[in-house]
Amino acid sequence: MSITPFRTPIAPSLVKEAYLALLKKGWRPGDRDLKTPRNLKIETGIIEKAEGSALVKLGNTQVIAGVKADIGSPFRDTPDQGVLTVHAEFVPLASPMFEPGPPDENAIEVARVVDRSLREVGAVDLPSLAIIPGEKVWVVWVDLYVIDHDGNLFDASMLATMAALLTARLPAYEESESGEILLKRGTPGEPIKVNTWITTVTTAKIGGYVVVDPNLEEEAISDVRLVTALDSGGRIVGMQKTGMGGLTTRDVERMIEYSIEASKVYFKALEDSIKR
Amino acid sequence: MSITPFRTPIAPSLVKEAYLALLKKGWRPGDRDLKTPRNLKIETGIIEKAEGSALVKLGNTQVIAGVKADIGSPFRDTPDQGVLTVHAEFVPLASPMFEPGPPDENAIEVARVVDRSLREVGAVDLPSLAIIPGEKVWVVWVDLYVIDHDGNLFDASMLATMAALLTARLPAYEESESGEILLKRGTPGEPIKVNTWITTVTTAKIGGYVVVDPNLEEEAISDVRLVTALDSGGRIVGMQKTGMGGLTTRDVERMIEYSIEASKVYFKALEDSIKR
Amino acid sequence: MSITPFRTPIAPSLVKEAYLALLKKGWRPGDRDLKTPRNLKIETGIIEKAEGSALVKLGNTQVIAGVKADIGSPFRDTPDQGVLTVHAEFVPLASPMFEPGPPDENAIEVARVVDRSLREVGAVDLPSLAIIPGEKVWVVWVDLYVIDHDGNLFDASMLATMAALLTARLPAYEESESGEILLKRGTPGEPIKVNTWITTVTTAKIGGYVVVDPNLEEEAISDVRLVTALDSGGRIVGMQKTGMGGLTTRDVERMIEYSIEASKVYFKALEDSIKR
Amino acid sequence: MGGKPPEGVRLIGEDGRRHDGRLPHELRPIHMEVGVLNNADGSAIVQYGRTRVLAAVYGPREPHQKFPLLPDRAALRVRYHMAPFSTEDRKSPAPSRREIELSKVVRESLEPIVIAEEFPRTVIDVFLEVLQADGGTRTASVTAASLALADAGIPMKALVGSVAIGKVEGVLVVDVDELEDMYGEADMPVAAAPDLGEITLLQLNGVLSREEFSTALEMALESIKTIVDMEKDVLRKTYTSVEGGEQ
Amino acid sequence: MGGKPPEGVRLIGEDGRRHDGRLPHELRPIHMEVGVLNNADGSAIVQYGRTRVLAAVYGPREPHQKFPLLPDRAALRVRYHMAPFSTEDRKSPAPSRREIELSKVVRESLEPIVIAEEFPRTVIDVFLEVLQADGGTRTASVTAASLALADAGIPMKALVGSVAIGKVEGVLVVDVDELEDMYGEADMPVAAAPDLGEITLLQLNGVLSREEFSTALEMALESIKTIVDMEKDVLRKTYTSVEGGEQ
Amino acid sequence: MGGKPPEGVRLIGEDGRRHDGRLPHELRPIHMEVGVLNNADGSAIVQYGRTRVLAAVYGPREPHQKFPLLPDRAALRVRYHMAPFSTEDRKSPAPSRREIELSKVVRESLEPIVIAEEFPRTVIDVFLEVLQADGGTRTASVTAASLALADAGIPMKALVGSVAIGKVEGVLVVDVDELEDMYGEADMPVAAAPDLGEITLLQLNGVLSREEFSTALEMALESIKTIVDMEKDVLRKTYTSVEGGEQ
Repeated sequence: MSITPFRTPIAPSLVKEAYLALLKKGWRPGDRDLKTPRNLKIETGIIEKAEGSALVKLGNTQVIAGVKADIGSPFRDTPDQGVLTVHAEFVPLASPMFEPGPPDENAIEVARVVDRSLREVGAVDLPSLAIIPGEKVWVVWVDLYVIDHDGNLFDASMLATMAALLTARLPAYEESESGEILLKRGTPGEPIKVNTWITTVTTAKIGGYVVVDPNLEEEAISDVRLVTALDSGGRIVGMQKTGMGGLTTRDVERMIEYSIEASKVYFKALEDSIKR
Repeated sequence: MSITPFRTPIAPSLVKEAYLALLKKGWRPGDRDLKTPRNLKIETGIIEKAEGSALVKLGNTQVIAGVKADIGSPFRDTPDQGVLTVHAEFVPLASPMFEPGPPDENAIEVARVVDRSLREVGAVDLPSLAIIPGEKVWVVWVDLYVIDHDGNLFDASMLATMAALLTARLPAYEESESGEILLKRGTPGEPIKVNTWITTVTTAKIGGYVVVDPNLEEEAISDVRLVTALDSGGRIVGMQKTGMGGLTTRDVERMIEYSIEASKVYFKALEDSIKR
Repeated sequence: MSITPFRTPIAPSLVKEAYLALLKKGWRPGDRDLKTPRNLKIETGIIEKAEGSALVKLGNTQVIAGVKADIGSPFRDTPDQGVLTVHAEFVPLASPMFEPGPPDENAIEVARVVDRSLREVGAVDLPSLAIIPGEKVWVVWVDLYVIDHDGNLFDASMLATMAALLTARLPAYEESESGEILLKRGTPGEPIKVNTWITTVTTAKIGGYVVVDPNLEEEAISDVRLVTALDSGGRIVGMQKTGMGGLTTRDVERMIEYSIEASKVYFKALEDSIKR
Repeated sequence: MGGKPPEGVRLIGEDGRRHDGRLPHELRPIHMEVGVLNNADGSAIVQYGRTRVLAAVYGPREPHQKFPLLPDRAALRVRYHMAPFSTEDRKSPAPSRREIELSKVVRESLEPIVIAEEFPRTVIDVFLEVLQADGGTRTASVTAASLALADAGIPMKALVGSVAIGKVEGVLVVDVDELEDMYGEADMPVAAAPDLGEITLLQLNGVLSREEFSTALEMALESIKTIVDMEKDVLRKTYTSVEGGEQ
Repeated sequence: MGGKPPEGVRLIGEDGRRHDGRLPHELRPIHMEVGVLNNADGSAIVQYGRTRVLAAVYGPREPHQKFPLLPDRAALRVRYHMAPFSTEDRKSPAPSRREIELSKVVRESLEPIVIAEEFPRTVIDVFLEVLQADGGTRTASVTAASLALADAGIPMKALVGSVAIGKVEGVLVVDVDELEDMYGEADMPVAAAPDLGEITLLQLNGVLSREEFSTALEMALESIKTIVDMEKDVLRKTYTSVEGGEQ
Repeated sequence: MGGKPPEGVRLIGEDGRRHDGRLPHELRPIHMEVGVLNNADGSAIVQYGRTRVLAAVYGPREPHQKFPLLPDRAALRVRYHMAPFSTEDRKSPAPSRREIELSKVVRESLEPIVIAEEFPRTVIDVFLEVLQADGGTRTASVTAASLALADAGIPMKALVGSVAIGKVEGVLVVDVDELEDMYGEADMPVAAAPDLGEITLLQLNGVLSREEFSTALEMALESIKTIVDMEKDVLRKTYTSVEGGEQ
């Protein structure tokens, strides 16, 4: 059951008018042009007890990703592969709009878009997560925790996910004589093999304009958004229109163009974050 | 927690008065006498991917039954028998009164009455659903889907269940060398053995009158209903009083009499449906 | 999510004034002094089909404890021990304040305080509940059922738990040739080994006074309560401040003193109950 | 239902007696008591043999949780619930599909007797807790509810009582217990208000011929009359003694 | 997605045809019918090959359950739901995460076309039941919703239609079925209102180059035009014949 | 609690020091920071060693979901919640029974200090997210809540701080970590408002003699004084520097 949401009354039409006037000149508040993402900080290893973790600050938006791994059984139809699950929670401390409870459609959408962006292109090397193929595999959880919501949760979540995965180390383990796998939590073992770096770039359509990385106010006045998942070679590896409006073919083409450009900024930040 | 329902305001007392006057003459709207069910159409095989399926149209009431089978474990106390489960959903597209969510007491009641009517008399041959007794058995689901509700969901559901079971074919399967059972979905294997044909007949008490197969309006003005499950030999194999009123012994006896008579119409329609 | 509860309007400030005047003289309604628990009756064996059971009447408060045992698997980190679980339900027949549904924070608190009071001191001998260490152990459930709520559910629940455990007999069982454990329900086998007798004593702070075993009205006008778990040697084996107020060190010391004294009354009643 | 009883157990002996010594038309020992709870507006405990049900009635009252009240009468809310320790294997406390159905069926057995029109826009709560289950928990529940409603002073057209008729090794028997239910051929719970001549609950699980059904229904109504007489007795004694004590 | 198709199945044959004989740009046989339910204000059944979706529209109406209504427009409530018997393995009836996401995505594909401003403080319910799933259930759902909304007389700016483009063994194909979805390299569901020139649903699962994407989008819009023409046809025939009958 | 620590780990060394080098009365390194979130009305992060808790306060405000507000004061709503990645084994995000109890206990530790009477018919929300759990998550939560409430400008009678006293190999120790909790003999979390002389949270898991208890309580209150002093320090620095910046 999906219900038309209340439009946050943050942005009455007067605000939108003023905003459009600014966009017309090629600018957004805070001296940002239409194609540039907000200030981006990625910090990894912030949860020492997790196998991998990252805190992403995209403007005032903050998202934590934590990676946990355990031994489990493979899925019936992919016996020789590990299991990767992405889960997102919009905890109520992140926004006055969030309420406690199980993930709503927005949190589920973010988690599933991140998940598909990784999965379809084989970004995480699932076969290498098999320990005893057909029997025991690594079950890897990526938990996304939005802690401050100022718009564009898709990109912040995707970046946090990638940074956490790229710096994750599975727990070391031993095989007992009886064949049981004993995890040595706290002792880092193998990294998780990542085949392809992925990012999403979210663009929003506001009036006739396209902007990259909308903040919360921009989301509120936007007609619709497009989330484009890209690899570092500029291939499109996923896409999700989100929001209530429609898009023309021309909008879409422009949005992809902007997204490919902005993805370079994101990839650069990712690269820097894991070097540290 | 069961709560007195709102009486649907469909039938104010004036309507009931007029209705009773008609009943007194032995008739119901649409030239139907008191003992005759509505026009009944049963179509089988409507969901090709299901093991068995049927669409029942009883007047304007429409119910789909779908049969799915899988391999599972037997119950502890019946290790040598397959498992049969009946589940009913009153999905919201069927009526302005239905809301999304898990089955309410009415849907649960229909499913359980259908289930017991089959189970108590051994209508479905559960021992023949054991593949490796004590270990692997067929787990058969009958899912009832009410898609248009114009009264008497019990009979429509029971008829759909029987028609779907009578025309169901379990998936073919192979046993691998390691003893695993591999289903070949899409390739029909054995039919499900049905020992006894069952139907329910629902009668309603309206004022001093008993009518067979009440429609939604009749249910709304009725005092109480009796669902009588019968086999083709006229034995009573289940019964459920439903609704808020009481019944005299004389009412009950009359209702059973009418039901046995009407069951012949139902059985005939069932027979015709599976021949096709 | 825990929310400040509605104060039951049972006790307007006038009532509290009058009550405090009485406390000042060292008395409570019903000729009870501050340190004395209400009339306590413990009846065991009231549910013949349960492995153990007890009904505790503490004043007008009534709580049933039922013990059920089954064969199950041990926890991974305690492979050589049985499993003990305490669960409490505040069923709606016990009070106009209780609503149907899963246990709320108050029921969960009672269950967890009882559970910890037993667990931390090893009151129930869990190793002796292992049948085949590492594989099959007794899983013992204590289910607390509050049926009439007139205050101090902690003590009534703890006493019922102890009385039920002390008189419980595990079902007799046989090991089949294939190593399966077959329970013979109805035939009592071994008792459950209890290493230490435990009770809780609840004290309440009302104005500047401390009273033992508050009834519902006293709870309503009290500032805060302290639940102290004690063994028969006067050792403190658990503690829980509950309610919205604060306590001074002096309050706490006095409450413990009163509690140790009152625990003797409880232990005596327990002893009497299991002799019968 | 179905299957064979445990070794050594004969459902119907050569003397025509049942496994617990009862004759086919005999009820189990029945115990009834009202006013057993302090908080509830009305309460009762009813035992049919080892089956034990506690009933409490609250109301007419306004419900805590908002839900649509009825403009022309009190809504009846009935919860049939089994204590986790009431059954052989521990019962999960979450309401099962069976409990949901039985709550409805028990409510509908009470609807015809409660004069709900006197209290529009309120709710009358009937809470039933099965403390021990040994067959006939729904029938004992109806009887307990009837007593608790009376104890709460809810106006009623008549008292209602309930019993299940079984078919065991071909013999129709009154007030089946768990063993007879498990290995018998049919189980037919019936509730009725004899003073109204109305059947308010009627279910059948199992197979009966047309004639057996009529006989079974007659047996049920006869036993229910006995049960309702017991209810009247208990209520009379309770209230007489209370009034006596007040003089 | 990914993995190899079952033995003997060729996704793209040497003649360029797909496993079911279709050419890359060919839709599956499509069947549409409106007014198939009696209670709903509007209804439709849509089949894309073996995929079968039933849609019902209720409203504008006041919802049973309280929830915050919108002061300036009707709220659209959309439920995409799969029948338990619609899939190879029985689907649990509890809503899955996938169904929750698709309900949102389908709702957002309808928001741009429904003129909701005419009915403030009401709700328009769109219930979608997947009766059989063989690929393209969300696209058939959008098409069915469009028809059911029209059948319910809800004012709309335009009709919407939907189809998924796939990439199978390197070839872009129209209206992927389950097999092609499972073993193909990409699946891109698109919904659009051709008369408005607006894309209202756009998802991509899988990998496409920049150029492939543009081609795929063009193919989608072309097929959607065909589908919306079919919708118009069905609506015209239905309402003409009804009106004819009424004369 | 109970069991033996892992090989090579000595809970109390011969030098009287604990496994991490602390003396019995020593706190772990404590870090506090306020105003760490942008949306919340008040926020704080508190670390006790590796234990890390994030707190946010919203309110006084009207709640989204309807629930009965209090006519004479603000309702305090507290949620103690653990992030799935905060624990050794991933924690399911559904609230556990432990989290439900701790939410209550933490709320009750704040009730005596919040001046809720100033905001009748509103709610003050305190959201606690355990980001990493290494023992003492509830005590760090109380401290973080105290800071976030102050940061939100909620009027308070006093600040509250919290610490757990443990008994490890017979020795009473301050601020137990996870290892000490797991293998120690007792764990006693205490919260207090030193400026009021009030204990607002008091739990004991494990066994203490009458005398040990009194000593432990005294140790707790002493450490809490230190912690509350740190809180004051952080608040003073934060607000001084802000005010300074504004001049």
